[in-house]
Amino acid sequence: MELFGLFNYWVFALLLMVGFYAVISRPNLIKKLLGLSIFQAAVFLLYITMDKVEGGTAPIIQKGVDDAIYSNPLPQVLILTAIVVGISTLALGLALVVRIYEAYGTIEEDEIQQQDLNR
Amino acid sequence: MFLAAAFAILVTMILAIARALVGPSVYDRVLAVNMFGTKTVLLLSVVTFLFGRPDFLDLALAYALINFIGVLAVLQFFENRHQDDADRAEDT
Amino acid sequence: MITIVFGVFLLTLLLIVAIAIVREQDLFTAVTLMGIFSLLMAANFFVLDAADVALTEAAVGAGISTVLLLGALALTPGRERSIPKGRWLALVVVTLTTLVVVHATFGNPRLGDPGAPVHQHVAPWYLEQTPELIGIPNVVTAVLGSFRAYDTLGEVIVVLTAGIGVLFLLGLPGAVGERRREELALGRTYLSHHLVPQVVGRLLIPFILLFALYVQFHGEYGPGGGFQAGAIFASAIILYALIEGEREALTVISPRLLVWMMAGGALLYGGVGVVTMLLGGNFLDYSVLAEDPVKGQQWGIIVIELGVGITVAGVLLAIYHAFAARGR
Amino acid sequence: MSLATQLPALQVAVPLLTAPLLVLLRGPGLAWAAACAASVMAFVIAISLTASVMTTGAISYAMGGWPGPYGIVLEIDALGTLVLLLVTGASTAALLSGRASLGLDIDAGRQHLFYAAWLIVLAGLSGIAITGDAFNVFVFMEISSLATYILIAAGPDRRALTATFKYLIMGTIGATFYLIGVGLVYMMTGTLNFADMESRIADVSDQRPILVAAGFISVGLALKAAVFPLHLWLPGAYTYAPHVVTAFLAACSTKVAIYVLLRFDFFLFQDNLVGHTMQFAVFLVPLAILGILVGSAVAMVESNLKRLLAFSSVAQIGYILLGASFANEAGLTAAVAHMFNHALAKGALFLAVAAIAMRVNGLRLQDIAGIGRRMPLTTAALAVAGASLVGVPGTAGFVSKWLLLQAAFAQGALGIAAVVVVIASSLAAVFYVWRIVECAYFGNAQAPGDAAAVVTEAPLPMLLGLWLVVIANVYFGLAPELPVSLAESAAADLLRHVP
Amino acid sequence: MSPADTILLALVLPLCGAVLIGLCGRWPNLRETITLLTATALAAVVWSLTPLIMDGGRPRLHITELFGGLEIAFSVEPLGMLFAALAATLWIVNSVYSIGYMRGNKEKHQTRFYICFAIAIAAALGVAFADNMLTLFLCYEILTLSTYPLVSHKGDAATVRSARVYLGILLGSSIGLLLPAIIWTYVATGTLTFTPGGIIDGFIDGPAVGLLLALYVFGVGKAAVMPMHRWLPAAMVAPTPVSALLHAVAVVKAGVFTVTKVIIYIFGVDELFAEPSGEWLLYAAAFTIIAASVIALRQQNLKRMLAYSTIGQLSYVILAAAVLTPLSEVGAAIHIVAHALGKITLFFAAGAIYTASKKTELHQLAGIGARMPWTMAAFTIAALSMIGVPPTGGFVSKWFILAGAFQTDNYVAIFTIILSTVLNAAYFLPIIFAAWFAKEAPGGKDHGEAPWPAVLALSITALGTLAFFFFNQPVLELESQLMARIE
Repeated sequence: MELFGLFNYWVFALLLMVGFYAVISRPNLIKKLLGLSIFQAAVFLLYITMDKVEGGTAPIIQKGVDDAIYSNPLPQVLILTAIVVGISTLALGLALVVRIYEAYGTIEEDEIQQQDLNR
Repeated sequence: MFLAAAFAILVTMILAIARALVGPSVYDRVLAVNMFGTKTVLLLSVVTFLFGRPDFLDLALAYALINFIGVLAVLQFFENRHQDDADRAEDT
Repeated sequence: MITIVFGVFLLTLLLIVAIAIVREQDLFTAVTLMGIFSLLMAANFFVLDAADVALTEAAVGAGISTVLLLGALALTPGRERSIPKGRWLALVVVTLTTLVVVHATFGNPRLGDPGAPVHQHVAPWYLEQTPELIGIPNVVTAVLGSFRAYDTLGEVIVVLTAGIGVLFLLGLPGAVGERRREELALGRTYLSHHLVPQVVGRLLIPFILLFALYVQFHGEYGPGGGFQAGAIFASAIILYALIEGEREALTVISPRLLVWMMAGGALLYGGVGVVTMLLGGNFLDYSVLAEDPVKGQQWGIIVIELGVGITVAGVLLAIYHAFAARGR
Repeated sequence: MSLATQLPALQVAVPLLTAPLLVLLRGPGLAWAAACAASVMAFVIAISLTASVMTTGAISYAMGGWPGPYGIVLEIDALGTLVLLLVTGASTAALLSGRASLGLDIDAGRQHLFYAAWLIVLAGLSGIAITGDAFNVFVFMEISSLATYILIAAGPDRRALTATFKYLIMGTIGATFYLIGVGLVYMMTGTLNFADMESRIADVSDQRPILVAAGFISVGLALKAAVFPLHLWLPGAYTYAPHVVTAFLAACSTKVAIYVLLRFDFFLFQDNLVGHTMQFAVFLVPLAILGILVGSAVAMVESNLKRLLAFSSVAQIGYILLGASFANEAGLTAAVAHMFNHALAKGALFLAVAAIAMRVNGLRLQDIAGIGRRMPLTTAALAVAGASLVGVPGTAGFVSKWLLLQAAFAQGALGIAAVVVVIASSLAAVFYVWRIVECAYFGNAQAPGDAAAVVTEAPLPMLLGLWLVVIANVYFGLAPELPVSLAESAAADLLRHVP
Repeated sequence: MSPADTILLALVLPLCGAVLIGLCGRWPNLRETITLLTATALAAVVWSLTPLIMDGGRPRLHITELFGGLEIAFSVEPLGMLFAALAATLWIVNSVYSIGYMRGNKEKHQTRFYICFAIAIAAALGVAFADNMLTLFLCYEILTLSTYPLVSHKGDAATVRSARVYLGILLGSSIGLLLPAIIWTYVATGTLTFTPGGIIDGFIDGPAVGLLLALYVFGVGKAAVMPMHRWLPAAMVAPTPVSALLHAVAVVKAGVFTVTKVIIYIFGVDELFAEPSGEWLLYAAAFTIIAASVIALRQQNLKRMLAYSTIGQLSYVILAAAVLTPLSEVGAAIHIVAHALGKITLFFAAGAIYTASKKTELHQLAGIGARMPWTMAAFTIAALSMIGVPPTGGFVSKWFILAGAFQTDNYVAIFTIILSTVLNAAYFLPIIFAAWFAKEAPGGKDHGEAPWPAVLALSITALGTLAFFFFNQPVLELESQLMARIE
């Protein structure tokens, strides 16, 4: 059972690599962005896993409860920022994909390269 | 009690995911996603009580609202795509 | 113990969904699965005591990013071209890296271990000092809004940058008067033709907006804050656009206003920083804003959260409109 | 509290808060003027910060009044000010001289957004240079990266879009790797503050996560810094970005990533990883050498001017890493000085290219044939900046190449190999710079009546900016006191952290 | 004016001249006047330093300190004084000649030509006065770069190709070999300042000395020690005044001057003498002398032949320096002067012949002595000096070198000098003979002497060659200071 305490980290590693695999092996640009999202989500998991304390609760201090154990607020703050960064990157990436489709007529990376080579 | 409910919800979540993965038609998937959203809301509600922080019920509310918007977006996407396909069929 | 069981369960589902997303060739299905992925992730965050993050992940992952992905998909081919087999090299690299990382995890503290270094240093200080120095219950908001306000300013700028980028690349819809007629001529339909979503939507929108305000101003006391509020607010307007048409949405909040919201929120935030400097404090040191430093802190946090909310709502809406207008 | 003590915050705040204002502005002229004003102000702040760091030593500034490690603390030392000077200087020079060129690439309706993004890049890069907080580095890295994508995507060619997309993917992976690394370090030390991390990292019970963190951080930053073989995004991005943007980015953006890499390596990892005292040397020397050789070799055969210079950048990044990998005072001094000097040379070269591109169609070597007669001042600037890149004595490039070779000589057998590599790539640089210069002066101009016939000198602001940078190249070649003394104290700073 | 100011003036004067020339490019007469005035003023300034140096003064001018004790600084010592005086003086003569040549051949881009020329002279003076190896290197590279436009003056494809060889070898060798040598020296000794007796003693020894010497000698491509000589024939595509002043005097002499200076002030004669690993230099120089002479023998083009002759003669200086006796070092210094006077005359003559008759090949020269008596008389005198026949300057320097060689019983040097004298004679005498006594080939162009400035110039230098035989005392006195320092 002790080992299950590491399960989150293993899922982090696997998710990371699932996302990474999609990014490097898929020629479709939207698929790459999806992969990138999974890739980033894995990191969120890593951070949030750290914040948990056994028997703790969310770090919102309850009035009148003195002996409460609170989880670590810092990773949560960091991940809030990271989520925002993720959605911003996704939005920008999607805008680029739309423009690329308008310019090339395809969003498959190898076909785009082919077109550039043929010019 | 809450624990049992939570597990029951988890099981239905598996079912919803199975449908979303298997398909076969798009409508199955949309329905599965919608259902999954609902299950999440339920799970959250149950878990708040399980953890003794019922003040987090807000979250479940937010999920419900957002889930609704997501599904509507999917529907509109379909409507438009369907329309486009129809236009294209007419053109040719 | 319960946490671990829930965690194992949810994370296994998460992995399955993730793999399915990568394998799925129909991008629309992949995007819907991405919605499930986000919900699962959010549920998992909640189980791990990260209420604020769970709220954000749900609003962003299941809401906004689904909408954006669909917006982009509407403009591009919906199916991935089937790829030839033989990406073995990528698979090998990925497997090896995974093994290395998994190996290293054996040196990590176990989930929930109270003796882990992260729980010994810095974090306890936040938990102890927040009631005293800031005087609000939500420690996450305190850290976000004051202790690490500089990061949060950066976060607002990141959002703003994304907005600038999308506007730069796709442009904002300008005058919308003619468009509706064209749309009708093309036979485009909105969900307004469907009675059930329309009625439910109209009923819900005021509540969603109210809820957004609640999340905005209740962020000091419960999960939530400017970013989540902005995202929910934007969702409400997007819902309005979905059921009534973009033109209607753009008459409610005009493109010009959107731009002002984008920039205004960031300026509001930065302005607080400048004011604290003028009052003799360091950048973003809210203590100088009022006689009582604790009151000052609270004021500061409220104002900057408002700034965050305005910018986020403006940017997300602008991005949505930019995508939506591109295809027409 | 006087203005002087607020300078560290203003360094970032001025461009960061001018950017939203620009979004509201209408009219490209006004936006440009405001961007210039902010950039000049940032440059002035950077200069005064440098002055005070050189006289009184490192400065720290507690954001929000919260002391480290609880709040975010800005830490400005010699290395940081050097990077600041680079970033703000490059931005100012490129903005002041680049208006006309940018006006050709970007339509007027979108220019205010472009300049806003430019200022955000400036703020982001400066933010990285002065922060003392590991996560804050990530935030500002993303700020600058996202804005950089906008700047590059503004390139007129459609390939700019694909190049940007590639950069976006690789840049995000790099930043996320960095974030993972920081997360792991945080997990084991409980802090994000550099100084605090440094004091706690030695006591970490299990070194495996730290080791993996070092790997993730190094790879992530190496991606951002375009260290060979992770440089794949760089040639495309530099080639298809608007020319002035290339001048700005080539001068400073990769250097900022190297700066963070150096800080991490010397503050945290060097000697703190049991059994990995000199990971820099082991991992980076081969990469640096390969980067130098491959970059130079490709540059020798490349015919597109910007691509050629981009590959030369890959080689030059190799120089910087080579110097750093010696992990001693001489080597680090050389590396840091080369950051500065290479920025001067490359910035000048790309500005010259921007000037040429305003008057000539296409940037292949044959397109610029005979340009020396039509644009004598621009071509002369190109030649001098090229000399600096080669490392001809009397130019800035010579100083750092000298320092690098001097450091290498002191390294024994490995150093001799490094010397040979550096010399070989200098000769390659002679070759490719010479190809450009010779083509510009002696190439056969196109037939009369062609576009070249009406080619005239670049506009005055462009020439002024260009020559300012070129003169800086010569000035710092003959009086290199400022960069060298900054580099020396930066090297001492870095080494102080290695027991 | 202090001597340091004089040095500064000497360096800045040609640069100011270059600027003025550039400004007056539109008025050729004014432009040429400025060139002449600058040259004259410069010669006066440089000569004004001689009395001080003769008295043992060593003025020093500090410009800037770079880092780690490295500085840009200039100082004057006998060898540099000699080289500077030579370059400055011959610039006047050369300017006169240039006016005749450039106008006579209606060359294009004359303004650029004069500007680059002035910069090159400034750089040559910089090399002469350099106080340390870094300053020398700086000026050395400026010299290379500023002469490139002169070499590629014509601008056609063949010229550009040759110019590329020129630049490639000079720049490549200096960056690839000389720079590492300098940095090695600096890393080992911590200084680069030229010091009588050398600086490496006690820091570098054993075979490393030989290696370092090789880096220096081959790194200084301008000294044209084989196999670094190919740039010199390639540079012959330049207009003749360039070949005359730069590739007989300023550039090549900068090369051998640098090598000599390195041997005397970096290695130290005694140190090098005691170290057998440096001996190869003698053989390399000997080989270059013989090989270059043999190749010169086979040339058909006059200027190319002169180029190979130059390569051989340059290695005389290297050889003399490598003999490593005080007498031979003096011989090296004197040979710099003697060869400069002779070779500039020869090039002037070649240019004059080209201007007047467009002839460039050796076989075309039959009977030309009758048409151009002044030119060919000068040519004859200079050629005899190359061979070393008294009463010409060439005899004096060969005498000293031989004397030095006998001092140490250096039979390699003795044998080389004798053999090369024979070879020199073998390729110069037939030309002289054909020019004066053979019949002109029929159908040639009817022509007389070249424009008078050209003839004036070559006559002056030819007289100089003769005069140097009789009035070499000041030079000897000056350079014997070297001997005193060495002993």
